[in-house]
Amino acid sequence: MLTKEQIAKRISKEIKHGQYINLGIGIPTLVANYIPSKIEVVLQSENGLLGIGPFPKEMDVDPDLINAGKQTISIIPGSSIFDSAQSFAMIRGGHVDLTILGAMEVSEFGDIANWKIPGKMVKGMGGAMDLVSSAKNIIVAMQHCSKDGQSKLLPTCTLPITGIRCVKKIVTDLAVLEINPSGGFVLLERAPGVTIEEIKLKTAGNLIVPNQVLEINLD
Amino acid sequence: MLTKEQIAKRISKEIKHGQYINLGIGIPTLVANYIPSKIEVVLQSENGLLGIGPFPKEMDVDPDLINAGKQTISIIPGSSIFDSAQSFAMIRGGHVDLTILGAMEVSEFGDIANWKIPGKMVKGMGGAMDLVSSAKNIIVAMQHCSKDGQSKLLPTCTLPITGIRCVKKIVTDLAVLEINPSGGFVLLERAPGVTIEEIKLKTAGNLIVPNQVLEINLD
Amino acid sequence: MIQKTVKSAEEAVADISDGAKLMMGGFGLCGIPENCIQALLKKEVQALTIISNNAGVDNFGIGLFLKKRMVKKMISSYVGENAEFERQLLSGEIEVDLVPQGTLAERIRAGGAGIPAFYTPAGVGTEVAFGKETRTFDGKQFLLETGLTADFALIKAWKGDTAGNLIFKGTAMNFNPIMATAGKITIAEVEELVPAGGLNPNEIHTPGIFVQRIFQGKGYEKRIENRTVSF
Amino acid sequence: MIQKTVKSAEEAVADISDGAKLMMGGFGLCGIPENCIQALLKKEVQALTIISNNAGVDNFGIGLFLKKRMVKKMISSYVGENAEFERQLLSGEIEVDLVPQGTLAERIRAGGAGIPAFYTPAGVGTEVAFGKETRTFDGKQFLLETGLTADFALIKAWKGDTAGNLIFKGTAMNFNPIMATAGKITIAEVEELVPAGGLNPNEIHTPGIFVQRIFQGKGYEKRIENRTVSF
Repeated sequence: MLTKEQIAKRISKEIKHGQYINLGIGIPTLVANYIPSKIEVVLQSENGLLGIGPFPKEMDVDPDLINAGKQTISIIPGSSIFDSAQSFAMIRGGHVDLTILGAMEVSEFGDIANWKIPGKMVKGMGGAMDLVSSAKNIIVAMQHCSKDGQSKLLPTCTLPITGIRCVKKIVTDLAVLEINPSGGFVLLERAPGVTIEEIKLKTAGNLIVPNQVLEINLD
Repeated sequence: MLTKEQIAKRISKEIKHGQYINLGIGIPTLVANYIPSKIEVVLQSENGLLGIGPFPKEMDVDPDLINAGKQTISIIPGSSIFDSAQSFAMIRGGHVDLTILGAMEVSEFGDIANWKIPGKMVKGMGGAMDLVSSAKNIIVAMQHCSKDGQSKLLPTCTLPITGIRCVKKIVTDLAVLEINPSGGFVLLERAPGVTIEEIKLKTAGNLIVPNQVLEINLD
Repeated sequence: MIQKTVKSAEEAVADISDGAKLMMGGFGLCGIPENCIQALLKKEVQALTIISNNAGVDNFGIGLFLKKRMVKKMISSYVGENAEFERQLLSGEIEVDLVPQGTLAERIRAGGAGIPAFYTPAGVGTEVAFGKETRTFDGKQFLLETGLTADFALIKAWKGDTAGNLIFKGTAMNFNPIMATAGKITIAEVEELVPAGGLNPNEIHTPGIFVQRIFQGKGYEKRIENRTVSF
Repeated sequence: MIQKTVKSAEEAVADISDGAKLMMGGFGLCGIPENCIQALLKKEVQALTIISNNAGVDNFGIGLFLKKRMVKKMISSYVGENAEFERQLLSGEIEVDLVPQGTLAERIRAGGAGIPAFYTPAGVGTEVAFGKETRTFDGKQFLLETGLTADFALIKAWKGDTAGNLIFKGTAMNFNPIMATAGKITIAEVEELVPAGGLNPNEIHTPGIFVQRIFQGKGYEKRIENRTVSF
């Protein structure tokens, strides 16, 4: 089983030189820590920044510089500031190459639910609906099962959805999976110490198991 | 009969303190010369400037500072620069208070034609269609008749129109007229030395003559 | 140059009354109009409709309006971080219209730009699409969304001049410039107010035409929601 | 930071070929990409579709393309000041799509911003409305207009950095920033190219994400169409 940090590390291997990337709140934010320094990418924050840097030193904290998770941040040389309309013009216009975000549920057709639990949670969708309806490539980072043990990889989402047929890949604590265009979770890699049987058991949606399933490589 | 300069001067009296104004090419551009210094207004140029100043001294000419007529200009303190989308956002959004422009024809319902003569002239509408469809107040500056003596104030426009039911007031070399909301040119003022009879003769559209018609005051 | 200066936040908001529809700049607590918020709290106006990306936190920003029950309806994209809000919402004391953040931004820009409606892919196939026209362009589905305007837009900039021109700093920009365009009356508070001509025309983010009133704010707290540092 | 620098205009336009759809920044001759225009003239590409507010003058700017018969179609708002253009148009050698200037600007912005279509009042009741959907919002009529994109956007900025960030100067800004967002490949030429980090992030007009290639231009003529001076 992978820790949150290891999920982030595995996702970092999907990143290619020259990409503009939007990282969601939670595990996706951790991905930034594992991008190799020789790969140059630019992180977009939908509140109006291209070029997110590391968290600042205490003395450099600037309340006028935050990310979309409202965390204080620094900026890197070559960064730029813009308003919210311009920010989503970038996202909607397909200029952001990769979106990595968390989810409460993913369906075997790539639908995603991550913004609402009826009667319980009403925080809102923030920028997630814009991101998933527009991004060229969407990777979901999440636990394979919820805290009470229910699979989060489903035939269809039970929660109100954020977007339809948009997720391309999912990295969980148990596995790396790809959405099959005609439906189904294709098992690409399994976490060290996790059997295919366990993944089958914990995947409520249709799991497609190819002949070869590699172990996730975290080096 | 008024000269072009006198038409411009008469129109300048329509301008109120605090207005943002777009001046078209030709006579409208001359209006800027007659705005009293105690009345503060800001002139917008649709190529991306608020705060047009006088034409520059020879030594101050900057090819990167032109108005919509492609004339070199200066800018006044407090001016701002923006792109073409933002410029027409201002115009379309109703932020510009007054538009003054030239016309080839105006109909008695306030339709205006000023962008095309089929088979003869194909210069294009520039920003005129955006301006006339959005401005709160539109004043037309033009000669009462064309060079071959035809009235330019018509029952309906014969040329392809630029916008419908948008002109509020017309200042010509002969008269100041207002568009009656249910149709017709209301004669408000006549130029010095011009009789109501002459204006009637030279107005092809329905001319409404009130009991009192003042002489245009150019002081 | 047309002068837009008013003396104080109190003077700026004097004609905001019960039932007004307000846009308020800021993302979380970053770039919010702190002085106008204080002045409105003192006035205790009621039944406000507030268009703002977030709803502040329990004890700061718009959260203070919620505590005083000044808000009838929120139009926002994300309203977490606020227990009192969640309580009022679940109990039905407050209406909320949740709008995808990019759609919210674009609707505000459209409102200011005289665009009555536009198509966007965000929300297709979700609850957000209920009751909205769906239309296909080039094989992809989009929703029709309408422009938004407000009686007043309350925004916060870094620098401004007496002609109403504004410059923002860092991510405190966010929704402020677009809201400036969409208020029938736009009130800007700035950290530093200079005479017209004191700002470089090429560096201005919000041209003065969009701003009806401007004043120099004071005592900015700039609270931080998630202070996160590296060592 | 991702590096966008190319060595020259020739390298930047190397893959622009016959039949390409180009956006070209500038208003009249102000803020036009002079170096890219020269490089394309040398290549003598054919059958171009050009989206540009104007068509240059007889002997400068896009007018030079027209002289060499490189243009199949122009999409513009105003094409006066160009006798050769008028000749080609009246003789049917060139197609022209005349679009109201604000609609042209908004269509380009929409194309770059993933908005497939929007409603605008410009052109209602005129020839421009032929074949277009008309729709009433709040008692006023509007036309449906679609977003525009291009294979390449050729733009000119004042300063730029190696990450593709751009700053414009004066009214040479005009259509350049919006076209930057709407090119599949955007090529920016700048008067001064600095390393990434050399520009103030708050002063950047076009974020580097929109620019795929950038180079420092040379020998700018900056011709003036109507030199008008006061004494």
